[in-house]
Amino acid sequence: MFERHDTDVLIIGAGGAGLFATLHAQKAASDIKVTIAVKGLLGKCGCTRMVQGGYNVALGKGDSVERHFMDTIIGGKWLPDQAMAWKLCETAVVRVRELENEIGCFFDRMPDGSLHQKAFAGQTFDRTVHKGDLTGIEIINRLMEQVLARPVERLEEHRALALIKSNSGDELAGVLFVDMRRGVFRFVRAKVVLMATGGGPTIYRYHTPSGDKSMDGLAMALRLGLPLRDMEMVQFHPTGLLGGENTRMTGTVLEEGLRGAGGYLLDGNGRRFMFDYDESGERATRDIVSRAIYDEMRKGNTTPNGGVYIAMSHLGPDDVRQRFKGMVKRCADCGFDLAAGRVEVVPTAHYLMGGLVVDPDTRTELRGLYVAGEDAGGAHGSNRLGGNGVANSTVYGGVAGDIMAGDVTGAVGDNSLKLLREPDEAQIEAEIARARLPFSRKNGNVHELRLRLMHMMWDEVGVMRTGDGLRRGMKQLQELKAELLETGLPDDDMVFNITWHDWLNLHSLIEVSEVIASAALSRENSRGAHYREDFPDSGKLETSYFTVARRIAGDQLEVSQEPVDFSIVRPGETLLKDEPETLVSARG
Amino acid sequence: MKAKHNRDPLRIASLIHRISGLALALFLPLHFYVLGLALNDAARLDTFLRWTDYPLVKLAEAVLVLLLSLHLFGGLRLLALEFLPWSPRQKAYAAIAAALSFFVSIGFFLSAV
Amino acid sequence: MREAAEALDVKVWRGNAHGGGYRSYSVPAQESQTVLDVVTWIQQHAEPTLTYRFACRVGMCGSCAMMVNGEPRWTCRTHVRRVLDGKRLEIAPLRNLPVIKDLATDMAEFFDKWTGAEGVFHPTATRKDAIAPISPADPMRQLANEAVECINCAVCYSACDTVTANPSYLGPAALNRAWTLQNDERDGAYAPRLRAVSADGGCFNCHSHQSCLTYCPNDLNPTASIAGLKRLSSTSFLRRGRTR
Amino acid sequence: MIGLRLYLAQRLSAFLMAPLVIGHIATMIYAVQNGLTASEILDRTQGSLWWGAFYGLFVGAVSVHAAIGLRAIAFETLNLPVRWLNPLTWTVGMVLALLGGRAVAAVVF
Ligand SMILES: Cc1cc2nc3c(=O)[nH]c(=O)nc-3n(C[C@H](O)[C@H](O)[C@H](O)COP(=O)(O)OP(=O)(O)OC[C@H]3O[C@@H](n4cnc5c(N)ncnc54)[C@H](O)[C@@H]3O)c2cc1C
Ligand code: HEM
Ligand code: SF4
Ligand code: F3S
Ligand code: FES
Repeated sequence: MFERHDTDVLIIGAGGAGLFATLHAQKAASDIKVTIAVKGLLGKCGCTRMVQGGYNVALGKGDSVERHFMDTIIGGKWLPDQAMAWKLCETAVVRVRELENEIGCFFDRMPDGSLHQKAFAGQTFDRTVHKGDLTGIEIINRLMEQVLARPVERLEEHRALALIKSNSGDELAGVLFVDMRRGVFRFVRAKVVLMATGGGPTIYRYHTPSGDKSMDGLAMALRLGLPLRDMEMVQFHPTGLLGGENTRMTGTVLEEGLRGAGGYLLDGNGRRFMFDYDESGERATRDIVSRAIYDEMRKGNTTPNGGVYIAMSHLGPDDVRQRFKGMVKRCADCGFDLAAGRVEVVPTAHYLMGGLVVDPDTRTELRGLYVAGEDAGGAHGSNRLGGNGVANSTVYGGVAGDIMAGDVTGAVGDNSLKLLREPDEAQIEAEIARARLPFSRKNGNVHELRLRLMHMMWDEVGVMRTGDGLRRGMKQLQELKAELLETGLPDDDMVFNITWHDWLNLHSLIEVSEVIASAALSRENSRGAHYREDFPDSGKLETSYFTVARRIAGDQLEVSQEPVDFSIVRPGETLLKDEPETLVSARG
Repeated sequence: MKAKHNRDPLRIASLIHRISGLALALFLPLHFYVLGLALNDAARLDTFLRWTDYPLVKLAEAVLVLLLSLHLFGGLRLLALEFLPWSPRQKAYAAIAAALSFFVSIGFFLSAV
Repeated sequence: MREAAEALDVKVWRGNAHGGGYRSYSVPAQESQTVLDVVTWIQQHAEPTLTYRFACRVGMCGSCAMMVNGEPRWTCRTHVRRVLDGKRLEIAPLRNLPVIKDLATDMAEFFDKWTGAEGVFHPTATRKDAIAPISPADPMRQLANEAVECINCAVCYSACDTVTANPSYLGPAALNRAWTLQNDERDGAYAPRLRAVSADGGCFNCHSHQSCLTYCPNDLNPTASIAGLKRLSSTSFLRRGRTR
Repeated sequence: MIGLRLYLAQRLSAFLMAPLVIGHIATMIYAVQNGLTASEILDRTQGSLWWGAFYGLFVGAVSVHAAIGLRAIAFETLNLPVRWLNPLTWTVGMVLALLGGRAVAAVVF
């Protein structure tokens, strides 16, 4: 019924976190077997590859880890786990040197030969390292090459279906996969497992992440009863491309810099509306602009496809073509004229701040399971700074690799993960049955269900939320889930069956959506990315709390609130001494 | 599946280069053999050369010259591409190479008849 | 209102490593519609078991390349209007790579050759060292920079007739990557890489067809990169292995 | 299947031949004007060290060049197995060199 396979270190996901963990684990102990399993092709899926802006790191010359940390805490509205945020900012310095010096990344330079660091929203210093506006491609290609060149076992187009506990029940024994190409189930036993499937809020009608991401990791953890934090915190990017329901282009990001450079946002009638909402107009922060656009859309002042326009032509089409070459070409390839015309845009779900509860060493509650990257919660609190996403996945991916290798060899830390453990066979069978379910159901339309989920989440659990809406949403999620479980596939061929994987994706997405809606309902204030129209106040900073959700008996979700531990800095305080807090504006 | 881009001028150029090279390589032994005849008997070479007075044979010779010059100029373009700094005007150069070749071989034909 | 009344006449190759053939579908035309959207429509509405690959959908991951009306393309960034032949669209898996199923090919050999061309950075410094100051105006840096933004989509690989004719040929993408590394002053494997790219399947097999350059969706120029490698290897040999 | 040495040999021979072929074509256009006769050819060439070197060089270069060229065609177009490539290259090269050498000898000595 399924194949069995053994390894020492198993890594799920090949984004910044997964690839870095692989390299570090392999380097730390070359005599252990490292296996990386990924839903797509190694290096060619996931969101790290899609990073445009760049990588935040404090490299001196007036900047400091303290400043980066303070920006992260203030950007996250005092919700970040401070130990994690600190480790992120501190380790980013080493990591970026590692990327340049050891991995071979080719970051842009200043005329004097030092790294070029650009400005990015929400930061008091120009600290974003980049390679043009295709930074992610550079990072992932270089990491991919390093992994390809090493004796690492690669399981490509292997989809993780479930985390399998040991038969004693208190450790992880391994992971159940389906080898997508052959349509065969495969149970891989491992001494330690890193989950790095990269979150990714693709549950919204408009979203930016890559198509392979469907929050599988979070759903797998949820089914094991592991705690997820900050799940109400979904970041929306204000300007996603809007090309209608029938194109996969819809939702993809149009660069932030367009607004920064002086682009206009116009409603369906061609009127500039941002100054109705904020005195900075189009240059206001992501959350404000997203909400303003959403508001205009609700008022019906929309473009043919139901969004607003971004217009650049008043800056001179040729200038726009030159300054935003990549964006203009991308739009042109798809039939839009960004330089001289207007392009329809809409806020688009971009990043999930929420994730598993982990410690700064990436360990989880369950022995043998580690989590890094967008799957892990904590580092960003209620809002992630642009440029902190890829820093987070590479920093903690590397940390995970080191820690796991240590735990497996027993060189440091835990000694008892040196042996493979026997799995809970009943759980494997149950998960296989879950995955096979659609083959025993009447043929239905998975795609139509997915659309309904995305519309519903956008309307009820989206940019602006209310208690009533969230409750409506939760009810609909129940219905959608019940319908999905009755929706079958036309054909019982499991070989590279994309529609089957769409079904499995949707199952993960619905399960995690329930958590997002529940956490959003429990937070009765508006913080960072979470906005409640019925509770617009942000709540007291001193008594900040974060939400923790987990599945208890059956499908029941329990959401609790835990106080933020201000272990490094308290609201009202700062780590910055003798320097102005806003270096950038001080410099003009 | 069959590639559609075989109408690309540069692909045609490479095909011409290959065909002309092959034709020359096949013709050359013959050419050497005929010249080698002079070793034993200049008269036999002459009998052969007289044969070349026929116009049709002249035309064939002109075709050979065409092949040789196509291969020559095409080869020079490739050598330039490989050993000189990049130039984006390869299609133009290929066209020039072809034009030169026709020029040379027509020149040959005209002076031969 | 977006629904143009027209329908596209789409043929899609279906099959696996053992063979297959084209099947026809009628797909509603849309105002905004890429080739990937056409394939997606067919999977979502007409042929649920149709297999294809994509991830980023914006030209960054290089996993969606297919043959479109006989030419290799990144499908997520190819508007249907630009490739339509009348109303006809013919979609097939990438040339020069083995098919797994329908439109998905096995890219293993493409990446094996990438590694085979020493397409991997060999460090000369560690994370403890400062980052090397390199002027963006440095000529070598500029050469590397011009060629570095490759998304390994294998469009060039499937456009190249030499790859078709010579299965051991490393191909344009791998060699292009090797070229960027030969111009990267931080790299420490200049000599071994030069050996790798000048071995039997290496850069000398390229006949400068330029199809790679014609089709690269990112406007890279593997032809020039390969010519550069030919020069580097030749001069280094003529100088009896003394490099640079 | 062409590596560094074969490539260099082929390109160097091509470099060498380029002026020779241009010279040859020019001579032919000139010579062919009044029709070709053996004596005319032999008058020009016989006993001439210069023409001897000219054609000798050409024969040497073309043997190398064409042998390697045919090797590529044999492998890529005719799918000749790799193990036959070296014998083929050598055979073609030798045959051309011998026939060519004989021809040069005939017209020069
Ligand atoms: C368009 C875009 C632009 C961005 N720009 C920036 C930026 O400029 N700066 C910045 O800091 N951050 C940016 N981000 C965010 C950043 O990309 C992510 O936060 C970060 O890269 C996540 O890394 P990761 O390794 O956790 O996940 P990913 O890179 O997404 O990798 C996840 C991996 O897990 C695999 N996977 C998923 N499910 C399964 C499964 N069931 N089984 C097996 N494998 C699975 C995926 O296929 C993928 O390989 C951007 C994100 C997007 C979408
Ligand atoms: C006149 C000077 C010549 C020049 C500059 C020249 C140049 C070249 C070059 C650069 C190539 C390599 C093409 C490639 O592999 O991409 C080549 C191939 C070749 N040449 Fe020549 N050549 C010349 C004369 C000749 C002659 C006289 C012959 C025949 C006897 C010949 C036969 C060939 C053959 C058979 C090939 C292989 C074609 C292929 O691989 O497609 N060449 N030539
Ligand atoms: S060189 Fe261009 S065509 Fe080739 S793999 Fe890279 S991006 Fe694709
Ligand atoms: S198409 Fe092929 S032959 Fe060379 S120039 Fe490009 S690799
Ligand atoms: S889907 Fe990523 S390049 Fe097309």
